[in-house]
Amino acid sequence: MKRVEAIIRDEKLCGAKEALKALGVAGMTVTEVKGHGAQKGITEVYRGRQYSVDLLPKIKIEAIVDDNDVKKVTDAICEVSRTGSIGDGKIFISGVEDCIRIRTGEAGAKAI
Amino acid sequence: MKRVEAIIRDEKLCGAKEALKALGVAGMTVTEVKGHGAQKGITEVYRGRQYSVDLLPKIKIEAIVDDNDVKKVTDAICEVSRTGSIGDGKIFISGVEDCIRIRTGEAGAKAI
Amino acid sequence: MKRVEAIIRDEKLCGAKEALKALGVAGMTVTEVKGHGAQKGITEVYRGRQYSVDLLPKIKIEAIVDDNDVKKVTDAICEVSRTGSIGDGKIFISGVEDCIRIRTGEAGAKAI
Amino acid sequence: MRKFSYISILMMVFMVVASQTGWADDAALDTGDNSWILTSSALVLLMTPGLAFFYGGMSSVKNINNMIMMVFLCMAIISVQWVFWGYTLSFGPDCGSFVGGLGMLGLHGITPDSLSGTLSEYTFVAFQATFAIITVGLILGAVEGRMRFNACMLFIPLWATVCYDPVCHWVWGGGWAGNMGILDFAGGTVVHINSAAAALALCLMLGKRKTANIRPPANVPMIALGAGLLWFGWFGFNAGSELAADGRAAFAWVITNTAAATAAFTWVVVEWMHRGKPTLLGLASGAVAGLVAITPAAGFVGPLGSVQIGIMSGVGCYFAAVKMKEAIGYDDALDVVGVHGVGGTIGAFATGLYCTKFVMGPDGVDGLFIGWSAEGANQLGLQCVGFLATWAYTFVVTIIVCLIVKYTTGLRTTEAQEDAGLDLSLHAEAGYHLETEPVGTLK
Amino acid sequence: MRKFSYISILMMVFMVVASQTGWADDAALDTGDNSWILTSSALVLLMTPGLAFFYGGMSSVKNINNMIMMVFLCMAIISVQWVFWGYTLSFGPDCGSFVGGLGMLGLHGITPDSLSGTLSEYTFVAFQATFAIITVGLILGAVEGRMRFNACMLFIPLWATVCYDPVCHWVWGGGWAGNMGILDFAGGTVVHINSAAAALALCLMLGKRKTANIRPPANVPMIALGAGLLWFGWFGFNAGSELAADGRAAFAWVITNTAAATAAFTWVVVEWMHRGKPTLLGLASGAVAGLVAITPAAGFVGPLGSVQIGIMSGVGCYFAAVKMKEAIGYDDALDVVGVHGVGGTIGAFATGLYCTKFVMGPDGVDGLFIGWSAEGANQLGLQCVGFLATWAYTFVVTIIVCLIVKYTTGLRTTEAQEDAGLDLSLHAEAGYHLETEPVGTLK
Amino acid sequence: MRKFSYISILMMVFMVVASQTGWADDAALDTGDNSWILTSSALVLLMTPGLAFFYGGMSSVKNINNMIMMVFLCMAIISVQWVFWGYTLSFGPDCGSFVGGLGMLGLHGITPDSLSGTLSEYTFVAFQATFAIITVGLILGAVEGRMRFNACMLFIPLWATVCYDPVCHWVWGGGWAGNMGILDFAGGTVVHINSAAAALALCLMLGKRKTANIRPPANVPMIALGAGLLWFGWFGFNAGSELAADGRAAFAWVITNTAAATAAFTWVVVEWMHRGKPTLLGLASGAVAGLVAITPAAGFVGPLGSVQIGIMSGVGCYFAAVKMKEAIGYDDALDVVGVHGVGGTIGAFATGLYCTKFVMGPDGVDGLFIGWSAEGANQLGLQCVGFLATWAYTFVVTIIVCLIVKYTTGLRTTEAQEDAGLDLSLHAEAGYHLETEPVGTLK
Ligand SMILES: Nc1ncnc2c1ncn2[C@@H]1O[C@H](COP(=O)(O)OP(=O)(O)O)[C@@H](O)[C@H]1O
Ligand SMILES: Nc1ncnc2c1ncn2[C@@H]1O[C@H](COP(=O)(O)OP(=O)(O)O)[C@@H](O)[C@H]1O
Ligand SMILES: Nc1ncnc2c1ncn2[C@@H]1O[C@H](COP(=O)(O)OP(=O)(O)O)[C@@H](O)[C@H]1O
Repeated sequence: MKRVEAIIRDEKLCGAKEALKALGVAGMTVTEVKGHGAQKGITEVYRGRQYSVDLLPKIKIEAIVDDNDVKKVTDAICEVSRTGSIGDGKIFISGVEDCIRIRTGEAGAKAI
Repeated sequence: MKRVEAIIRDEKLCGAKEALKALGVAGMTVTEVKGHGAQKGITEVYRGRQYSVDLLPKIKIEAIVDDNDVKKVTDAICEVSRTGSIGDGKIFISGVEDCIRIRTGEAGAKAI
Repeated sequence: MKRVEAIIRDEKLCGAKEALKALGVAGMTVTEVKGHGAQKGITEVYRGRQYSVDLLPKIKIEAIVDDNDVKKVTDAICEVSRTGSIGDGKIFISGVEDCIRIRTGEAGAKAI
Repeated sequence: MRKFSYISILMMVFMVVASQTGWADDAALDTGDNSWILTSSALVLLMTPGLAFFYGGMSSVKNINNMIMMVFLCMAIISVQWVFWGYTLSFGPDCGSFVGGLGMLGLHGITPDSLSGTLSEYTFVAFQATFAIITVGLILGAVEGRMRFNACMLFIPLWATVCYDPVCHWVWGGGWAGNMGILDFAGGTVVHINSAAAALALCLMLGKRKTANIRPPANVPMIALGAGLLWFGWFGFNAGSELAADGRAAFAWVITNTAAATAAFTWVVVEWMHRGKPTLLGLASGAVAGLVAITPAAGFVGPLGSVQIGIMSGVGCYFAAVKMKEAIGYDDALDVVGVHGVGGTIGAFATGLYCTKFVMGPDGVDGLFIGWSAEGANQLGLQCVGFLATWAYTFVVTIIVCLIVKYTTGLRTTEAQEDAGLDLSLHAEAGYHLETEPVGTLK
Repeated sequence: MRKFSYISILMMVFMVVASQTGWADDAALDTGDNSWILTSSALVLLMTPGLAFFYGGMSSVKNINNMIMMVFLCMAIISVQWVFWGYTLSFGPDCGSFVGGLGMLGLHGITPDSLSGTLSEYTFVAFQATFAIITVGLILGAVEGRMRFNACMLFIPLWATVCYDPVCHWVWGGGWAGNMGILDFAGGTVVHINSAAAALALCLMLGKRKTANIRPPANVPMIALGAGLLWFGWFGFNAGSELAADGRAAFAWVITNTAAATAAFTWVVVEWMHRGKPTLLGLASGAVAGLVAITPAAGFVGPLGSVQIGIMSGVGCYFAAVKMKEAIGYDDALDVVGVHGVGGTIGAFATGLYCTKFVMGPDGVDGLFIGWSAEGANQLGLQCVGFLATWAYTFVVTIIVCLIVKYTTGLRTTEAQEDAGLDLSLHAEAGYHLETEPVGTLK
Repeated sequence: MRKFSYISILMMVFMVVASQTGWADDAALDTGDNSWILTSSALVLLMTPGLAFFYGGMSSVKNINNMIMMVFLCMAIISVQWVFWGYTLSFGPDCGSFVGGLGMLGLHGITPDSLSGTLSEYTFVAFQATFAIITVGLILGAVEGRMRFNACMLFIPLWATVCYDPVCHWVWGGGWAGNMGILDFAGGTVVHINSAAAALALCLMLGKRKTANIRPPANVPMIALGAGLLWFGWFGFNAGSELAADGRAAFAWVITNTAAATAAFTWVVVEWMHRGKPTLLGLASGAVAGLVAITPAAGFVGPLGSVQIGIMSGVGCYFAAVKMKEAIGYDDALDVVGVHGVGGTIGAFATGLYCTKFVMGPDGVDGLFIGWSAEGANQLGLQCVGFLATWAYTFVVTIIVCLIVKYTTGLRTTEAQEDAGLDLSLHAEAGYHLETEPVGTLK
């Protein structure tokens, strides 16, 4: 079981969500985050003072998937989320030891 | 050391928090997330247009606990968060290698 | 590759961000979370009713870094985030298996 | 020519006096008075949105639209009810001192030229409509998060018809209360006690919310917005109730402002002493409490009286909202009983203490604390009769209205709806979408 | 002395009548009337911020400042345009029944003592300025999230000059429409149809938004705030349009309120039946639809007429906003065409159906449904001429204005700006910073 | 009977004139005038909540309740202070040209029949109370996020008593400034310079905020709401200051609106050129700057003068807020000095440049740029005396007031409180709870 954690642009959420659904990955958890990377921030202006925002709004999608789904999931996310300019985001993959479905108490792969 | 990450219904937060406290697990971190799973979304209506929200508000509780506390923690969360209908959420367990308490600089199990 | 996850006080975000930048760790993801630990909550008052908030606003910084950067990153965060009073927060370290840069499709260490 | 010039001068004097006061020619419209009451009507109408924000800001974020919408619904329903039968039930030819007759159904017989004193009668219709609207709106603060919306749609016109219209007639329309000499300048009894008695009955019939659904106010600045608009509109309410742009209207303006300010300050101080912190919600609540309490008294008491009424209402309503509710155990969500019921009763009572001929003129009454005379004691007795009758009548009749609604549409929402929040479950409409990314799809 | 006293009495009567009505002395300022219209001017001015919140609340959160700012910009630009040349183009000496002459450029020749009826002419200037401002503001609801800000700065004064000022002159300034007897009490044609025709042209010229940029309303309580302020201000709009504080002004007040309430209620019911849920946005939209539709009719129709106009506009505007837009396929973001165009047209038409001598006096007209006479049919025809001419003229002229703007500053923002949201991309200013931790550095 | 009819006609003319103008009978209340000033009083009162939102929206989200509450607190305190001793200190019988006597403590001796010109004296009391309230409120924009709340409770009545009341007396109450002929139509000196001088002193005494606690505005739409309510209320402020519903009031209405609009537009353009982006905060700030600058001049200058004052204040206040503050280095959080101080000074000065007999009548003065005469130069000198005296007096006296407060309650909050935000640390009350899940437990 792996955790696929993708940090993508705000506006790519819909696309990524649909792509995952298309792959049959129904379960996902989405968080509003702020990110900082190679991408330059933006500057806001308030009464002549400049407010440099270097943490930009991003979306984090977490999906816990079977080990052999990882590749197709990351590929799908990459495809829909890529614009080619800086700020497209990253995907991190890490291990998950177990999963429990609260409703039924089932554990392991069938609970994903 | 394990990370127990439970995604539960909004309204179950209080109960889960109390349950964890009762077990002596004081430390926890809570995030507002939006989730998608087997649960059907809701539909909002604005001037006759339908807005289908398929990412529903959920609460993520993360608690880093000792390896041998995992079972009782997950059991407790399951118990208080279960309603029996779709959307109850999931618990994911993964490994954590180290923990540092910023205030004191202590590391390892005693820092949890 | 390791995930360094620091839960710190709201007001320490700026300092931590600068410290990480100074170390050359450009990439980081920040989430607003609510935390509960040894720290006592605060009490709000509304028309004579007391509202005890025991989940306090905290900031979670996640940075995926090279294995040999972990020490200096955690040290830096500890240093700028420490006030010495309860509520300073914690740092958790866990393993990450892979990382993909969406823009280029690169994977592994060079994608961090 | 002596005689002639003598008469001329007399005439001149008479003319000027007449044209200024309208005394010689009672039946003429005074554009100044009419202008002020048209303005006042608009001000009082704005109080209803103000109330919606005052209540909405105090609601849980998942019920905020529902709360605002229920209050706005009163504007939509009562404005029409008033034109069709509300006005005539309130101000039509008296039937047994209890209710107005049906002679002016649909505003029948009122032309653009009809007068009511120095006002156009339509000005009077407009002004009074806004009072009927807000009275019903006030009730709905008690029901946050658990009343069915169709129940609300039925309750509003029903209650206005069987409670507001008669009580309004009693006091202002030629009914028994006004005839007995009970004083209610701008609606302490008609508006505030009336709505609070109904709120008490309604929240008892609805039952309590689950503790988990009792939440801190979603939006405190919105409460302040509501309080600001209420304070502003209340000048129309109280100074407009003089129905003329004269010195007494100005007097009522000052008295109203003084009482509101005193009560706001008092609430903050009491809260500070009692809970250790002064709050903006407290300041806003105190201002409203003071405005409520001065309502029946605004044209009858002097500046010092108004300060004392302000202090009494600040202290009284604070403890009513904070302690009495808990002690008795009804779930009046936003403290309609505590603020409007207790405040209105304090005001009605205190009118009998502080009313004074200094303001009311020689035909008026000196209240108990002013004249220390039988006249004052008598007036105080009358005041008690007035508010006790209203509390009793409205409480009982509202119970009946609630029963009717209960067996027609049902009163209370399901537990699932309450947990999910009424905004989504009843209206499919969240209050805010302040996140920048879309979480759904628009079709 | 018989004769003498006889004359004296006659004189006395004359005096009193004269001083009360201003009949004997037409050229005098009536402080009551002037007071009401000064107040009304302030009320109508407040409608523009009200509109900004009504529109702003409906916008996506990333365009909320831009939307509010565009509407506020109309206050900043038109207030000055009006003083310099707008007033004279609208109300200056007639040129060919089409536009006013330039005799009062910069308000030349108007002194603080100049009168307009019983008002100061400056009161009239002020009152009319507020109408010009809001008309332009109304248009901008159609362009959410995709219009360049400098285009807006050019469009506003240009459009006001070539569309608002002439159409205002046609109807109220001595132009052909008023002379023909077309009835428009407070601006159904001048304000609402005019702005809706422009909105249609402008949104066709701008093109559609990307679906991903069409978002649910950012802030529904803010919509309610806007609707509340609009309802409040509309009393100045409609009852103020009588230009006196008389009975007909009061009548218009009541009629306006009744229609707004009826339409609000109707929209809620229709939405409930059609979509299964009643919404606050619907209630607010219905209220505005009713206010729009009653605008041309407020001083001409009776209470029953106003209820019927309320129902017609509630149903009509609902389906126009929900169905017609989709069917035809223009992207009028916040339904200016659906609410103001359709509502204004319904109102202009219905004025010909329901206008009545009961309100208008013996020189008035009984509408088709009142008198069932040729006079009524004729009036209905006139009404159609009025609104068709306005739709056609304004649509065409606005297309030309858009072309001029397009080739000067450009009309539409880039796709990147639209995706990022206009608040950040055009104004470098986010609507909200409600998070407690700072995410950036202030320099 | 010739003679008789001759006299009759003369009499008739006299009567009508008399009844219309009140000339023959100075001591009568004019309901039209009274209506307008009652309305204006309500409008000006609403400016204080408006100001609270203007300031609140600009604050950091963790201080938003505190900021709103401090401004509302002025309503609660000054309304009462005014009735007890403020009014008499300002408008009581003159003592040495410096302050009013104590003859009207507690409004002693003012009856509902007392007149002030054609107004009820209570109307005048009400109107002036609202000016005193907002002046104190204005100061508090400078202290965001660092003033103790009990300090605020002490500062407000103290400052009003030793600064507002005397300066008000100087200019309007029969004091030296008014007697010398210094012109201040609606309070450029009394209100704006007065509050700005106090704000400067107070923020110097308080010291600067930590950089980390300087945050972008929490809620820009709320700023727009505040600006909208201020603009609306300002018609009461300026056009009401004529104290009659006459042509000059209408004139002041138009002049006020024009200057506000011009300055709003100017600020946007200047900001665009200077920073590359026009902002809504800028538009709102510009409008307020223009309203401030036109305040002393509204009843004295013509339309062209008002446009020029608008431009001067738009440019001047922009650079004062953006550059001067930084250059000098005081931490005036929300730019009270930049907007009200500089704007008020520009307005007071420009009144000497642009005032004109065209508006003021034959007894008036032609300003320097109008008449290019010694009279104008002299007036300009007088204007400078007026604002310099106010800046100096108020700055010094406010320092003393601050010292008194400092050694009584303390002025500044602790660093921990500032970091946590004053809403939670002083009031135990967060501005918003917009999250749907509860994070705590209500007891
Ligand atoms: N090492 C990292 N650890 C955690 N988050 C990261 C890391 N690197 C990047 N991110 C996240 O990915 C987002 C995009 O990264 P960025 O470097 O701007 O773009 P790109 O991947 O195109 O170079 C950042 O805003 C941040 O949220
Ligand atoms: N594979 C997954 N990865 C990440 N989050 C998941 C996954 N599956 C479920 N979730 C989270 O759990 C929540 C509840 O899941 P859902 O399938 O709706 O209910 P149930 O567990 O009762 O079948 C979802 O809203 C989502 O946030
Ligand atoms: N075991 C844990 N699991 C997850 N988060 C934790 C844990 N312990 C502490 N935290 C997080 O760290 C924050 C600070 O912890 P706290 O115990 O209050 O302070 P300190 O580390 O100074 O003792 C908490 O608010 C919580 O968000």
